[in-house]
Amino acid sequence: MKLIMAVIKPFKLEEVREALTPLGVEGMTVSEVKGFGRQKGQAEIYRGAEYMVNFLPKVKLEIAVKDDLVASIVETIQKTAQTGKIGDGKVFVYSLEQAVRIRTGESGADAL
Amino acid sequence: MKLIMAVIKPFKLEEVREALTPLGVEGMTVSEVKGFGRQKGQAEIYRGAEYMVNFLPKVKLEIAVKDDLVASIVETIQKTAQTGKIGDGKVFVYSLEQAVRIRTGESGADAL
Amino acid sequence: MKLIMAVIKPFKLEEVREALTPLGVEGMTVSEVKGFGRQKGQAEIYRGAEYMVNFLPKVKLEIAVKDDLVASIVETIQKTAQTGKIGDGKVFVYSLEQAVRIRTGESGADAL
Amino acid sequence: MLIENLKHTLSKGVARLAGVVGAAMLLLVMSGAAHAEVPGESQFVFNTFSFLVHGFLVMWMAAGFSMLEAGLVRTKNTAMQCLKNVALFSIASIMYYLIGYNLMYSGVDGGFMGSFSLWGQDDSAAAAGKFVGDGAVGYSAASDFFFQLVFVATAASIVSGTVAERVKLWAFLAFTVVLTGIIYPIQGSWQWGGGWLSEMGFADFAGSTLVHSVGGWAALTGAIIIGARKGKYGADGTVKPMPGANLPLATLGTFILWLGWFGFNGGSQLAMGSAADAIAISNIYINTNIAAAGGVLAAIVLTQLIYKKVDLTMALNGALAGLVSITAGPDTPSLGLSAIIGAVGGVLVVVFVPLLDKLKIDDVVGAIPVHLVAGIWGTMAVPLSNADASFYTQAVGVVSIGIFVIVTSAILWFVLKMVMGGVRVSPEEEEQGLDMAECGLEAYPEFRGSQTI
Amino acid sequence: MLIENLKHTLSKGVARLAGVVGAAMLLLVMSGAAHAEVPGESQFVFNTFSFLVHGFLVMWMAAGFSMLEAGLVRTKNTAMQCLKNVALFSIASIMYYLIGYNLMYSGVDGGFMGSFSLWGQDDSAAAAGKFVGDGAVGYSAASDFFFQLVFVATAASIVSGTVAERVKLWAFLAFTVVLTGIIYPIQGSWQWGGGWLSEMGFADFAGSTLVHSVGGWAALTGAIIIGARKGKYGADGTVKPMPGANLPLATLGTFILWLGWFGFNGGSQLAMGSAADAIAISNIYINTNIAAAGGVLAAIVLTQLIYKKVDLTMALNGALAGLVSITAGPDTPSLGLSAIIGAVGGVLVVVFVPLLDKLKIDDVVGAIPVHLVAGIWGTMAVPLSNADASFYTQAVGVVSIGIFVIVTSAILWFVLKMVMGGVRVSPEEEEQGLDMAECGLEAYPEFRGSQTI
Amino acid sequence: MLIENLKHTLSKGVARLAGVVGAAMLLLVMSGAAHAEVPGESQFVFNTFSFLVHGFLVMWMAAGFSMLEAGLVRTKNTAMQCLKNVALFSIASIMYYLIGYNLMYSGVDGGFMGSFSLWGQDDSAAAAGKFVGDGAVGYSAASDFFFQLVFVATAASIVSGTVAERVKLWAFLAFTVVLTGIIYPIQGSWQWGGGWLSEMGFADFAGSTLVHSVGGWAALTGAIIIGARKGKYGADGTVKPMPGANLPLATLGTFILWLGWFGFNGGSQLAMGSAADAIAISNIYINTNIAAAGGVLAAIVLTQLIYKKVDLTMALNGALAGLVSITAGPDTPSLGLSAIIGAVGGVLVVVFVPLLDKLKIDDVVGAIPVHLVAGIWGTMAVPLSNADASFYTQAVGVVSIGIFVIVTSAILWFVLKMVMGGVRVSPEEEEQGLDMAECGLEAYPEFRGSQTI
Ligand SMILES: Nc1ncnc2c1ncn2[C@@H]1O[C@H](COP(=O)(O)OP(=O)(O)O)[C@@H](O)[C@H]1O
Ligand SMILES: Nc1ncnc2c1ncn2[C@@H]1O[C@H](COP(=O)(O)OP(=O)(O)O)[C@@H](O)[C@H]1O
Ligand SMILES: Nc1ncnc2c1ncn2[C@@H]1O[C@H](COP(=O)(O)OP(=O)(O)O)[C@@H](O)[C@H]1O
Repeated sequence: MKLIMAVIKPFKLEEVREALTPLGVEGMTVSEVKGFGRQKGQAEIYRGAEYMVNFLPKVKLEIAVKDDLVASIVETIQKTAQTGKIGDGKVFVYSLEQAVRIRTGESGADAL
Repeated sequence: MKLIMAVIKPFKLEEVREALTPLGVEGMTVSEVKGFGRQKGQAEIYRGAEYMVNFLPKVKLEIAVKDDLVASIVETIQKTAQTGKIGDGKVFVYSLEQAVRIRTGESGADAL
Repeated sequence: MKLIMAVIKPFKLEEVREALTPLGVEGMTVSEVKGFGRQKGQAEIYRGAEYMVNFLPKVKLEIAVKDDLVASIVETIQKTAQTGKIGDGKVFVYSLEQAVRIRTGESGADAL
Repeated sequence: MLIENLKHTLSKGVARLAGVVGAAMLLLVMSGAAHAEVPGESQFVFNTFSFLVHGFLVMWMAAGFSMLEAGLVRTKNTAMQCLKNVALFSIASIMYYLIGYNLMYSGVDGGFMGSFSLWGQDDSAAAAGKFVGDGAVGYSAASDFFFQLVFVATAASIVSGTVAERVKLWAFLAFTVVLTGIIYPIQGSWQWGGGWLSEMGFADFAGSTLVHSVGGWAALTGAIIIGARKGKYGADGTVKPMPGANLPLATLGTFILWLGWFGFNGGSQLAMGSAADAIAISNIYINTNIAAAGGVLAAIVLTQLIYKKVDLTMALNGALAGLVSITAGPDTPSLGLSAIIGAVGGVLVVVFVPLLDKLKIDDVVGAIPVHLVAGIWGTMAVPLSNADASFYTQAVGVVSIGIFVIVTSAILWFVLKMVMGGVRVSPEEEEQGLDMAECGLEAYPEFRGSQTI
Repeated sequence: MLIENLKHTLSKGVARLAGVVGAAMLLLVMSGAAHAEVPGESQFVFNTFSFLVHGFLVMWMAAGFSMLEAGLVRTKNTAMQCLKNVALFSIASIMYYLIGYNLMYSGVDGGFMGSFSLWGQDDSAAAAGKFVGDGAVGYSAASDFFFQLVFVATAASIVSGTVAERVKLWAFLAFTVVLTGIIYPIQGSWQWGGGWLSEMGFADFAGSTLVHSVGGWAALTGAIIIGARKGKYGADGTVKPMPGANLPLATLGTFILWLGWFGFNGGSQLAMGSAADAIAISNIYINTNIAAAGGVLAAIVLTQLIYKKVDLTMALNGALAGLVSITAGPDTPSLGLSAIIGAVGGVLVVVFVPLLDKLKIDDVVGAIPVHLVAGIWGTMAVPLSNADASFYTQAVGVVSIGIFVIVTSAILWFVLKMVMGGVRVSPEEEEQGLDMAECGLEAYPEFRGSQTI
Repeated sequence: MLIENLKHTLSKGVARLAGVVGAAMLLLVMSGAAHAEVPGESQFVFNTFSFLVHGFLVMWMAAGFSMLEAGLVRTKNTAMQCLKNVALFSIASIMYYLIGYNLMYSGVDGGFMGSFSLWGQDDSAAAAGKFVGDGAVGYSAASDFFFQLVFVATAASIVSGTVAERVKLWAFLAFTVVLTGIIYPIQGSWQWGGGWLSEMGFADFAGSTLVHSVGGWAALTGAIIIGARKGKYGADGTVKPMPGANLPLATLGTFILWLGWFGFNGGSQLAMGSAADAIAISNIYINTNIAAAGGVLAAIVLTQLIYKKVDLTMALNGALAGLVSITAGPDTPSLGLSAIIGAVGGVLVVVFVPLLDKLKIDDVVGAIPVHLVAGIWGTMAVPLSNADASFYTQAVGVVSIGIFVIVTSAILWFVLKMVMGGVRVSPEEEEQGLDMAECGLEAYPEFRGSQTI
């Protein structure tokens, strides 16, 4: 099992989710994060002082999946979340040793 | 060392935390997330338009622990967070290569 | 590639970010979390009832980096985020199997 | 003319005898001079204008209660709390027209209630050129209706705060229908309608008992029958605080109520067409203001002493308790005494909020200490400055109205329980929050809040 | 004296004939009696005071619109919505002085507009000791100016809500300049300025048509020309709700508007110096109040029936629709009829909000159902209780003003499009939110909100 | 009668000479006609009613300051800011009764202060049938007390905004005790109490200097002595913005203040019992309104030009600066001049906010530019339209009051520092936020906010 963690632009969330469903992704966990990267933040003004907001709002997805799905999911996320503009985000993959479904106690790939 | 990441129902947080203390869990990091899974979101109405809120509020725990504690912790979380109703959440485990306590610079299992 | 995950005190964020830039860190993802550890929460009073707020606000950084940078980054975070007082936080490191830049589709170390 | 006007005021409301005494005494002093300079029609306009201006201030209190309560509940119940307050004001507006006003004021004659009939304006005396004095009313019928109407809504707002976060919307609205259409008007008729209590000499100038403790009793009964919020009290007696989600909103609500109270107490002079009335209203304003100030400072000092921190929510409740305390007699005390009366109200709040928690009576916004406890205190404090009021009669009023409201509202809650299959949402709905469960929307959909962290 | 006063009122505003009828009838009854007791200068003071008090209530509605709209937009556009409301009130204040007032009131004489000139106060009659009656004005010039001015801002606020979250700041402000300086005053002159509509016998006491539907037409035109928010309507006809970020704020805004409406309708009696006027204003207050109540309850019941949940935002819009509905004739109906008129307004809102979405007309805050639809309904409902109004004339007024406003504001939006290179922000700026894009700051910088989760 | 009334006004407040001039000139024109139609007792009622209505509007400004400041501080200090505002209003209410009023008004006689004594109402003239004219007061004593009292609180509110987010609660409250009980009343006696400044011919109709710049000087002194917030200014001169957490609340606060200002300036006419007074008040209303509008538009245009974005917080401060600017003389200028006076105020805000940051004077809400800078400007602008005011005398007033307030409040802060072991919370408490540190609760406990991201 792998955990795929993707950081994307917030307004792409719904689209990505819909694109993943046909691939067999049945669950994911989403959080609001702020990202810092090549894309620089925007200047804000507050009471006459300009300042940089370095961190931009992004959405982070965490999706636990069976190994064989990883490639297609990563590709789909990459394609769907892409706008071609800077700040589109990243996809990371790492290894999961265990997964348990709390409701049933099932574990391993069955828990996903 | 392992990192245990659990996604649970928000109102179970306090109970889970209390159940873990006797096992020797001395720290954890918690974040508010939204989950998408078998449990479907709820219909909301806004100004005459019904719509699905697909993502439900969940709480995510991240707990770094020594290898020997993993089994009991995962089990305790699974038991305590269980309501038996859909949407109870998941527990994931993955390997940690390093841990450092910022205050002291200690590293490895001592840092937890 | 490794993923460095650090939990630090919120007001240290800016300083840490600035300290990492010269090391070659070009991106990171930040989220607001609540931490529970040796540092105990504070008593609040509400309408005559005192109660403990067990979870304290922290900031979590996730930074994907090439292997050779890990040591210096972990050290820098540990040094910069340190106040010497309880609750300074932790740094964790784990292995990343893959990284993809959504905008370009580049993968591996190039994507970071 | 002035004397006639006063007579009229007296005849309309023997009920408010106590309140008029200050003006009456002033009048006696005045009566030697040739002062009757305000023409009758001008008096009529002044009196009417006073009802309208003070009435819109009281109407504004509906916003105050909404904001106070919306600020003191948790996010997940906030939209519901707003909805209840908008709805109850609307219900009161209609019920008081359909039943309430005449039940309270028409043909009470020393008895126990008025008549069941639609209200309709009767301005015939004015139309016949009789503006004040014998046979005249002294103000436009609708202005009086407006002023009385906005009082009714206040009582219902009080209940809404206490039983927040668990009562079913429609059960609460049904309760409001009866409270504003029947319960409030009947007990109101006893005093302001010229019923038996007013004949006994009970003194409640602007309604510490008739409005505030009525709301408070109904709230208390509701809190007991409906029960505490899930998780509020541990089996071991621990109290789990469920902090209000938006304290600036609660602060705003308090300021709105403070402002509205000038209308509540000032307008209850019921007239403004003479120098004596204008003087009386002015005194009422400053007494009302300083009582609120006394309540705030008492609450601040006391929470600092007890908890070593100052609890903003107690300071806000302290202001309101000060205001409720002075409401039974804002016309007779000196400024200094008013401040003390208000300060005692503030102390009562700081004492009674945790006390109710000990008794496991779950009052979300502190309405029982503020409106019931301080309302009783204020009523009993009237004889301190008003020689025409007696502790005995005050106690009779407090107790008889208390019993009446407890009994009728208990019956009502039980009937609603049976008819509606419970007056309380399911535990799951309570967990989820009433906003999602009953409104299907969220008050702050974009600000993620968790009730657990 | 009273008769002279009435005559004056009549001569100033044949325009408001309908509104005066109630008082006039009362007056006929009264005329036998020796009632003319309010001295002329007192009348002058009363009338002026009424304009000031009711005027500040209407001014307060600017805050109501701001809070309503700030609560119903998404976080990322909230600061902008506040800014637009503060700015438009300021623009209205200045434009009405520079052009508007005299274009609306000076020398209309049954025609289509007044004159282009700066307003300046003329209190010479009062200075000459003529307070009321022949040759007198009856109130201070500035108090009248103040009262009329605060009405103008209302119309502009309506537009701001509908086109929220996408219109460029400066395009909107430019639109406001012309709306408040020219469009509103010209059509206003037709009726309140004594122009052709008033000569036909059109009845619009406080402006269901002249203020609310004008704002509504301009909003509708704007919504169509500017287009819907990005992502609001799917290609397949789905409607994506974009819930308002702060419903307690929207509730507060509604209560503010409700309060302000007593000024809006009550002050439109234009006089308060006699018992007849005081009675009329009082009746207006209670009719206004119960219409709002009717609107709320209708919306609550209807959303419960249709959706099995009660939509707070609909209840709030229901209150406002009730208020708009009664505004054309708050003086003549009975309390019961007023409640019904308001309730119909509430029903219209519940029906028209989703209907507009079907038509892909994106009205962020529901201003079109509330101000336009209910405004038309209210205007057409006047003849139900006012014998001097006819359905035909009412329809003529509604249609002619509708056409005028649609045409002029459409032209204006198109001109602005050309001159300013579009009246709408770029899709990226819309995605990002107007607060960052045009204000460079955030309304709630510390509360992270995501529009997507 | 009218003349007597005016005489009275003059004798009570030679202090406000300038303000009366407009009315006086009007009066001269009027004096030929038989206009004295308002009976004395009616005048008394009108005057009293004006104090009450305008007084409650000013009282409402307390809510405005609370919301403005609660919106402009960061989340972690919001509950504290609410608490301070509720508490200071309460303290002012009590101190002004205990010491302030008589120190300001009783027996000043051209001197430097009144007497130390409790205030008590004296309505004996009215009781003896003397309502206006020789030997009469012209209004109820309590109504005047109420109106003066609500002014005091304003001055204290100003300070609270500037020193927010770092001053200790109890130090601030102790400061407020002395400010409202002693400092404000003493300087107030110089002018409104009929002291030396009023004898010189200083003109400050409603308090640009006496109220606003007094608050501003005290705030400036406090900001310097207490120092900037931790982290606000970098060693290298960089300014770290700490954005206000809730801008709709700040917008609401501004609208509340704008509304309240009609009471502030309008009520300062001190009478309403004649057509001349009614006219004067009306003119004051519209001048006040257009000055605010001018301030908003100037701030908007200027921030657009300078920053290419429009800063909402500057627009809000612009409104307030416009209002403060017109406060010294809202009675004499034309509408056009009033707009310009207000616009200059708006410009001053946009210039002075960053300037203060350059000087490392940390003014959290912009109170110093708004109340001090615009207050001085407004005072110096009086001679532009008021022939009885001279630049020299105006400057004497500004400077003498400035020095007095700076010296007394500096001493006071230093004494408090010694007595209380510092007037500032510890750096840890500041980091954590005053809500947790001193209130032990959070303003928005469910909305996680981080000050760092
Ligand atoms: N090394 C990294 N570790 C973790 N997150 C990163 C890293 N680099 C970028 N990110 C995340 O990806 C987002 C987009 O990255 P950015 O460099 O701005 O654009 P792009 O990926 O298009 O080059 C950032 O806002 C941040 O959230
Ligand atoms: N594959 C997954 N990857 C990451 N998180 C998941 C995954 N599946 C489920 N989750 C998380 O677990 C929560 C519960 O899952 P759900 O399928 O609704 O219920 P259950 O686990 O009871 O079958 C989801 O809301 C989501 O946060
Ligand atoms: N075992 C753990 N797993 C995950 N996060 C932890 C763990 N222990 C501590 N933390 C995080 O680190 C923060 C600081 O830890 P704490 O024990 O309070 O202080 P210190 O690290 O200085 O001893 C906690 O608030 C929590 O967010």
